Amino acid sequence: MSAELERTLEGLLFLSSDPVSAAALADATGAELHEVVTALERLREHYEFERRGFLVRELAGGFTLSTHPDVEPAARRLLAKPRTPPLTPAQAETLAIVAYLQPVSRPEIARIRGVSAESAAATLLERGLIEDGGRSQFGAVLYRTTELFLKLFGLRSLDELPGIEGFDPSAELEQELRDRLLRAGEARAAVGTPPAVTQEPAGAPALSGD
Amino acid sequence: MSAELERTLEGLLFLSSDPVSAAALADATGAELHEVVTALERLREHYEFERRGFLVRELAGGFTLSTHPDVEPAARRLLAKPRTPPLTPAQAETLAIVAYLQPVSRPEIARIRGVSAESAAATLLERGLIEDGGRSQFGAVLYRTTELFLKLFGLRSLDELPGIEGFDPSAELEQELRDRLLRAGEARAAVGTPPAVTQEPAGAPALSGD
Amino acid sequence: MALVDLELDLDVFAGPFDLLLTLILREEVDLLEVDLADVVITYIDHLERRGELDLEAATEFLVLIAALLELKSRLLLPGEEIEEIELDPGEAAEELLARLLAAHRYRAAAAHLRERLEGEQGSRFRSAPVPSHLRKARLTEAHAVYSPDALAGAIGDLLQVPPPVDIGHITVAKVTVAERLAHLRTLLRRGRFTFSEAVARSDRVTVAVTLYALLELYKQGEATWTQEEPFAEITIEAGRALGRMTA
Repeated sequence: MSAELERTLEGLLFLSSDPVSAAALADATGAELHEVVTALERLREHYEFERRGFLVRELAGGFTLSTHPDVEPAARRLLAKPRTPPLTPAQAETLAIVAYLQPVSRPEIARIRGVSAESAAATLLERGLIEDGGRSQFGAVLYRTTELFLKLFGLRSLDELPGIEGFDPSAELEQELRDRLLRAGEARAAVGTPPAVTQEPAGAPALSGD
Repeated sequence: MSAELERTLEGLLFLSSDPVSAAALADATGAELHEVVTALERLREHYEFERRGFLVRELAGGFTLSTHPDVEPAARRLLAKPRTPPLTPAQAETLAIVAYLQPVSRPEIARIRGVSAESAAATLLERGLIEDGGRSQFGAVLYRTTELFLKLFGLRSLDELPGIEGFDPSAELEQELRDRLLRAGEARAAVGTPPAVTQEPAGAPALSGD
Repeated sequence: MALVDLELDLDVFAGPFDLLLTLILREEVDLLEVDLADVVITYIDHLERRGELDLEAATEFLVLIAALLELKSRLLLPGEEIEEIELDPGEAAEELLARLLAAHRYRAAAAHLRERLEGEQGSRFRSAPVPSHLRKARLTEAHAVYSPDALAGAIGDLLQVPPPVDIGHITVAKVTVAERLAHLRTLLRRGRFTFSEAVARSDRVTVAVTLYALLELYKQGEATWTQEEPFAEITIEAGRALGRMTA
């Protein structure tokens, strides 16, 4: 019976993505609370002594199964392939704004684009191209690009970002770029037109370097 | 080393929500394909002999873990829902036609069933059992089954479905249908004689017009 | 079999459904003359009277009636092709039979799938998301797949200030309040007039400016107006001020 309970608990923890309380496990299995606690302890020992790939962990909300840290390198190789589908225009714009103006807040990105940047920013965060880089004085999350961003764009550092056509980078560089982008964004928002999408981004001549 | 591999595979299958091919497992673990296959087999035996709560399953072209059926009653109490709601007859028929004739269009399904397949197909799509698989030459959406279908129906691949000819009606039934179509009426029509034109009681046929 | 019990009373035929089928297949009844909708209605009444649904019979009926409808629609197709489409009775019967067999076949396959699904009820899969620290791509595996020029291009587009909205297609009001004031004063000198007369054949802008001019005259006391009810005609005549002036 107790081996049976251990087995059932193992199955239940396998199915639950969130921690499950011992009381809920007792309810589901029809066992007493102390039997559940004992069986979970035996399960933990079993995984440990038999060097299985799982761990029983007790967290805030209850018990959960997780993989043993030894499995993680292989797990990363299996699951953490960089996801690099082509960027949508919205993602490219958002990423470009973060890259050139970082750190920059989401409201600012939205102002420059003239439309919400929410879903594009979420995707970029999830793919690890941008990250949370602190808070603005008004409490908005500030974004910056990541090391992965540099690697995926073949850049050694942010200094290698190409110059922008029609923009003189020698001037009061960043603040001016920011102001000009905001003015253009507000003008777009007033007119209600989306920004033009460059047909061939690769064709834009780089002006930096000098 | 081989126990180590078993342990890593166990962890990888635990983490992946979709079946993983042996080749991908070999890539992630740095082991040879045959080592992976052997280790998976040992893992399967281990779960079986030790009466663990999981099973190693080969489904939808890869390997995955599922719970042992003995866990199901407790799982149902804990998760408060059956694994997958059963299919209605209309959904099951539509799914069978898609499974065997894929890719197949909705009008074709309707033609076979004699009734519209719209709502059944919509439900199957929503449940992820079938998906849009391109367009027919007349522009109708073509359906095909999904990996989830294979997974939930316990199939390694579509090849595991029994041949459709196995579902042919028996020779007797076919003969009976043929008789009913071609001759059943004749008995009533007093075989060979032209149908009566005057209406008679007791269901004798009456043919008006020509 | 319940279909045998289905008694029809149509314009061209009265009798059981299966006999109708036989006669159609023997070309003794012209399918084009049969009102299939009537057959369906009779069938539904029949079901209601029985109060229960025989699934087997219902499926068979649906498959047959759908096949008959399709045959009939093919016969109804206009044009020279009609010769080619004409079915000989043997073929039509084979086609109906094939339909019935297919329906049986997939119904049996459906039963098999339902059993299979039932048999799998005991095994559940884990559907938890992968912990985020295991999902993050490792830097060593990353290599350049994107072009930095795309970023410069995107910023370049964002820097462009859109051209001002082109309102050239909108007719610019050429009418001024002064012009309309003069127009109204001319009319007032002739006596009473209606607002419609004042703006006859005018565009919307002119109407609006005229109304504005009228309000201006009212404020000055040069004009007064009456209106029986909202949206009714407005009658305008000289006001006290103008009266005094002319008096």
